[in-house]
Amino acid sequence: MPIEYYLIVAAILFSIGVLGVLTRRNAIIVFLCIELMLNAVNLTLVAFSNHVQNLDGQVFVFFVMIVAAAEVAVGLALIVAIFRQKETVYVDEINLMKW
Amino acid sequence: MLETVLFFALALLAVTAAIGMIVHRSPVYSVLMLIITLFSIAGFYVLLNAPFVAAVHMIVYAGAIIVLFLFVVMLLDLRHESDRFTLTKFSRVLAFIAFLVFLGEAILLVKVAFIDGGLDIGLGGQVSQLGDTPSIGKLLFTAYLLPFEIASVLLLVAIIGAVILAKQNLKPSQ
Amino acid sequence: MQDYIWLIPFFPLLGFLINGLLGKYLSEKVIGILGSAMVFLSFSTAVVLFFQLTQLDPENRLFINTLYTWMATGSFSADVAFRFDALSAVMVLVVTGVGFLIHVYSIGYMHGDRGFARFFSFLNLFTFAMLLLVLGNNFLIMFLGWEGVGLCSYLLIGFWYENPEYAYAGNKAFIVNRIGDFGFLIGIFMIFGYFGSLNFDTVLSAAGMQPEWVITTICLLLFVGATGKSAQIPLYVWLPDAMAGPTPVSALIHAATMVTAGVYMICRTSAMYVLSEVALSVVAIIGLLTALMAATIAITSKDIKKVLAYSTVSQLGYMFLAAGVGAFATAIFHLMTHAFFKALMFLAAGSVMHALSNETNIDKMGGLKNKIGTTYRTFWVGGLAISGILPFAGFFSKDEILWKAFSSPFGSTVFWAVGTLIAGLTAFYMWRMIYTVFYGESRVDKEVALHIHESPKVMTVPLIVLAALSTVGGLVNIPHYFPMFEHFLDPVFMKYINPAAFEASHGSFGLELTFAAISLVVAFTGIWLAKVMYVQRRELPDKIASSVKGLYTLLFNKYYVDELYDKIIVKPFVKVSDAFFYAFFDVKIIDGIVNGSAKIMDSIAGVLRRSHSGVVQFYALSLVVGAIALFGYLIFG
Amino acid sequence: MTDLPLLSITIFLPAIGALLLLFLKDSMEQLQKMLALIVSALTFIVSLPLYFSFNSNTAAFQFEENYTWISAIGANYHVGIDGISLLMIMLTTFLGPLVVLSAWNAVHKSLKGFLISLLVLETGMLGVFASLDIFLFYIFWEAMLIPMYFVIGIWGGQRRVYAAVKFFIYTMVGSLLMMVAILFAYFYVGEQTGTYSFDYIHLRDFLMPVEIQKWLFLAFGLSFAIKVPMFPFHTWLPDAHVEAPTAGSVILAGVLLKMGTYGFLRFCLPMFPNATFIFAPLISILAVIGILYGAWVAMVQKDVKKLVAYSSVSHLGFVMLGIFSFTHQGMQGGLIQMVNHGLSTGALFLIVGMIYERRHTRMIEDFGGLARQIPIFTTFFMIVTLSSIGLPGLNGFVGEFLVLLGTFQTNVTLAVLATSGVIFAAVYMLWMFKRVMFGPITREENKRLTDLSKREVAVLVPIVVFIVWIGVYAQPFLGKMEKSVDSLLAQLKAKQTALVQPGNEIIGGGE
Repeated sequence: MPIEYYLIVAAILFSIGVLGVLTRRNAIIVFLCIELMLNAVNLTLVAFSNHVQNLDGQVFVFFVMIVAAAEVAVGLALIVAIFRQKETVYVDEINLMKW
Repeated sequence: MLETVLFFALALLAVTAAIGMIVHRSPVYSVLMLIITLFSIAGFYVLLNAPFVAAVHMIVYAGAIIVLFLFVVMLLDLRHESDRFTLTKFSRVLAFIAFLVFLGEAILLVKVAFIDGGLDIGLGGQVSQLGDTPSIGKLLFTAYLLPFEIASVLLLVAIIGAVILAKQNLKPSQ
Repeated sequence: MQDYIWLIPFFPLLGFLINGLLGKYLSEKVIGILGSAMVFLSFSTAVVLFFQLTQLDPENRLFINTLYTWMATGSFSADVAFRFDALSAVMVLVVTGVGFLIHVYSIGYMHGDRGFARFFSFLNLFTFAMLLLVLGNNFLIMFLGWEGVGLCSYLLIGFWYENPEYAYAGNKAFIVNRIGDFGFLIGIFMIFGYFGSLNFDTVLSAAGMQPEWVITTICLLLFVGATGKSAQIPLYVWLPDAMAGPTPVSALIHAATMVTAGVYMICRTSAMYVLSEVALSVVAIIGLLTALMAATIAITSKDIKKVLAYSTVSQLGYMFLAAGVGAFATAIFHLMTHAFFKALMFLAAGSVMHALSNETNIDKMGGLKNKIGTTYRTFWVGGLAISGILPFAGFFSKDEILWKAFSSPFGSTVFWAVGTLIAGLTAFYMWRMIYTVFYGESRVDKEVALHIHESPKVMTVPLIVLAALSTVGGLVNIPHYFPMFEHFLDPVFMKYINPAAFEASHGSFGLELTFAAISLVVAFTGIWLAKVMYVQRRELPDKIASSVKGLYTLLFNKYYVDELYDKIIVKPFVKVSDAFFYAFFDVKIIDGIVNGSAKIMDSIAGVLRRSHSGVVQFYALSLVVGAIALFGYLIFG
Repeated sequence: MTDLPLLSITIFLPAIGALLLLFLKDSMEQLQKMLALIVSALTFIVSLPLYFSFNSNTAAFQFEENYTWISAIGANYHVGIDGISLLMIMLTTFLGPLVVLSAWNAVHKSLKGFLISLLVLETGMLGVFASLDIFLFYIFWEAMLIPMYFVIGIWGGQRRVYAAVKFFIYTMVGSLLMMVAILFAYFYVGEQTGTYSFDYIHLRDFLMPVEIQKWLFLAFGLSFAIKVPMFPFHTWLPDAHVEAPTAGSVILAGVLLKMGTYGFLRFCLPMFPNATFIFAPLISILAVIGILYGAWVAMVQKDVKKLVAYSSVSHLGFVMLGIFSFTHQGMQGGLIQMVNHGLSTGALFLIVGMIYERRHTRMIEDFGGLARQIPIFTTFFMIVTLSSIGLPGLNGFVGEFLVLLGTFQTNVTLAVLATSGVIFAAVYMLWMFKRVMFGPITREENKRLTDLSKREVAVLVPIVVFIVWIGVYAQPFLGKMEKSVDSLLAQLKAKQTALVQPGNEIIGGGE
């Protein structure tokens, strides 16, 4: 299968992820979309690794996963902490940083 | 031939699941949709001769991260969200435009693939180098040893961070 | 004895420093004696030098004494140097002689005044500055003295500074003088520009080589300075207001010495003036006009000192007329005689005011003839002298001017005719004042009349001496028989002028006698008219005044000149610079730009600040937009 | 005696003094004041041999010290003085102790900071006048800004922050332009001659083509014009002066304003001679406008300090006119006028400061009839006013006379207009003097005014001595600068003809 198809699918998934991040109010859903975007990137990595016949791409996917895992851990902890204090998870109500 | 059929099926599945995830009203269903997408991506990995990555992917993502999400969703028992999209109409329109632009790029890639005869950046080496476990393992512990160690430190930090955040006894501010 | 000239100005300077610094600790007597002694010392040095000067033969009667270089840059160098020749000898003797008498007089007049020490130190400073002016060997030292006397007149006019009008008068004097000095300064620059040096000998000897227009402009510029200092049209407005100062000041500065500085300057640079017809005629005409105008105003003036002030302006006009027709020696002669009798009359007026506890309005005086006898008699002598009655000084000097105005090549019959008319007017307004003050019934109000007393000895003695000088002064220069004064002065003037310029003076000796007779007759008619109007038939002046109502009010308000200047120059100037320059230009335009740019910066920042709305999506969106832009550039760039 | 690095000691002694001040506790105010006074007096004493053993018949730089500093870019610590900068340095060290003395009990808020700023300011100023390396010059030029900003900003009047910021930005904009010009010159000359160095003589002797000279002249000129201040760039001066404390105003008027004119003399004229001749008419016209405009606006001021500030604009207009007349008399007149202005306006600010300390107001109508109340004060005020009017016999006249004499030879109309400035000077100063000193006492507070204390008299007497000395015997000062001005003029003439030769190729290394 020519690599472009994989890239197209990855691009579509990525766009959907972006759309989700920009429109959804619930922080968790935003988090999910970010995960989706990360996976789309992983897909392109592996696609290229296969196309170029070099394993580095796949190794890199590992590291992306590690980072994703760390990010989810801390992110969700944050969301929980915010929820415990402000009773809400909706992103546009958490705007303490307004000028 | 089987491979292309399988590819299109997985592709279709992944995209619909992704759309379902961002559209669905209840967060639990969104998480489930995401799991389906992850399955399809794992499928792609296998198609791309990367069985080890597919395996690790399923374990780490589907197994750990999504479970964590489910756990948090259950913990905060978020029910139906009334208005799931952001308030300002203005940002929704902008978001949609952003989506279209990204699609534009995808289409562009299609143009490159079909009309200009594909990306010829790669060196068409032999297929033998399969993404099997020993070759990736060897690579991990030789060329990428340093990043590997740093990754472990990163995970440790993340764990500590999460613990501290959770421990704060924050009183709800009225 | 040549290098002791610097002693003459040094003594008054010493007097100024001692009285100025230690004045508080000295008693009035000591201050008075010290001040007068200093002037007397410089007078005696001047006399000694004068006699040594006369030993030399007329051609090279000149002492020069250079102290040090004041400043030297490139080709320009000016050093502090004094020059003692016939002209400056006469001036120094007049300044120190009359000055000494006035110093003695002021001991009595200023008795009991809080600023006694300050008054005497300023008087000495004035004498020092005047001597510098007169003794200077280059234009710069003369200018130094020139502004120095301007400063002292400012200090002394505004001496009683508690009264705002007096302080205003002081300011007015200094600023009007400064306008005159502006012209003088530009003249000095031109002189240096074209002659390369400022000292008199080099400049005056090289005067012939310069083109006509250069000489004329320089002379006119210097004349602007002279009008400022010697109160001629258009810059005479400050002199009448200068009467705000104490009377000895008016006597010394505004009658005898400072105001004559202009005449001295023109005589000193006579070599240049003779070369330019235009300049001489301008000097003569302005002198004549000023004399006429001042005489007319003096007729209607009610204040005793103002009358004398306008009379001074008028007499100065005479001197400028004399200089304008090339009779420089006669101008100086009149200057000397005028110093005598005008100082006498001011001091006499001072003792009248002293007697009437400072009353200056002549309508509130009268019948003082026998109450203050000596003052009356000396005033009487002064009146005769100024009207030009035979034996007295005024006759010889004024008559000589009228004769020269007619006979000199630069003069004309018109000058003579108008001059004689003015002589008549002078006699009339002077005797009008004498009769109103000393004759008729006393209009002095009651409590003032109680303690009318004759002034103390220390005031009357100078009056008597001056009266003597006014009578004897004229004999120094009787035309044809004993013109000793002119012979003494002529070498100074003839040194650089070729005598050819003066052959054309016409007119026989007989004509001269007839003119003298005519001027005598005119003077007597003036006195007789005054006697008729102000002694016998008192109602006449009011009747005449009412008949020529318009003219009278015009004269009474001094041709509205002061108000005119104020409205045309001063008021609009202040308003323009306040409204336009400061409020509008400086604050609005320049500050506007500066503050404006600050405001723009502030408003731009305001807009940007709103972008931090705190909504996470917005940040994400800007992130995405950035990414898209980057891709767009990469793909299409 | 010359082995001792005299010049560097004079420059850095105040800075060392500032350092010592740091060790004193805030409570020991008396000790701090004494130390500051001793240090500034010492600087003056150390600078005296600079004046007396200055050999005035050579135009070369004397007391030169040249150590490599940053060899990489060719910037070295190169200081030296000649006729032009000598008087400026003496003026700075002379005013130093007087300023400290004048702020004796005027400043109570963190006195130590104030004294340190004054001393650092003095070092900055001395550095600017003595440095012969443009990089070093620029550093001192900027270093001088900061303490002045603090002096106005912290110890000033009500609107001090606005004034301080305005002062800082005005000067900063100028000096940034100058920075660009310095760098451009550095690289251009370096590239042409091969040696990259900031040394003043190296840059000065290289003759740039007229086009480049024009731009560099404008850049340097703008920065100096703001400092002078020339006509359109002067609005910072009244605010800075009104809001600055007395000591600040004295230093600002006394020395800081001379930085601009000194800059023109040291950098603009010798380095860009052809551009100077091209821009001279424009600058002379601006100078004359400055003279007349400054005088007219001063006439209508309600606040004494603002009046004196605008009079400074007028006086420095004379200096600029003199410098750009390119005649011996004009230039030397300009230089002497710089010193005179420092003395007379410095003294004026001291005097205004003294009545401000007693009455805490600067408005003219709050005064009136003070002459009877405080006679000693009146005599000092009278002498200084007359000196600033330019009365012959006092220092103002010598400067103004020479400037006008020089300008008359090059441009008659401008000289005549400038001479009329002499009248306006008399008008606004005497009018102010009358309203403040003469007339009856209108206000109650004026009745209880105390006359000058011993300290205040001690501050004013030395200035008055110099005012009279320069007025009566100006030759020693003129003699000191004679040779340097001659050589500057000769250079200007030589370079102008050098470049105008046909072919207009760049003739490197003029005389």
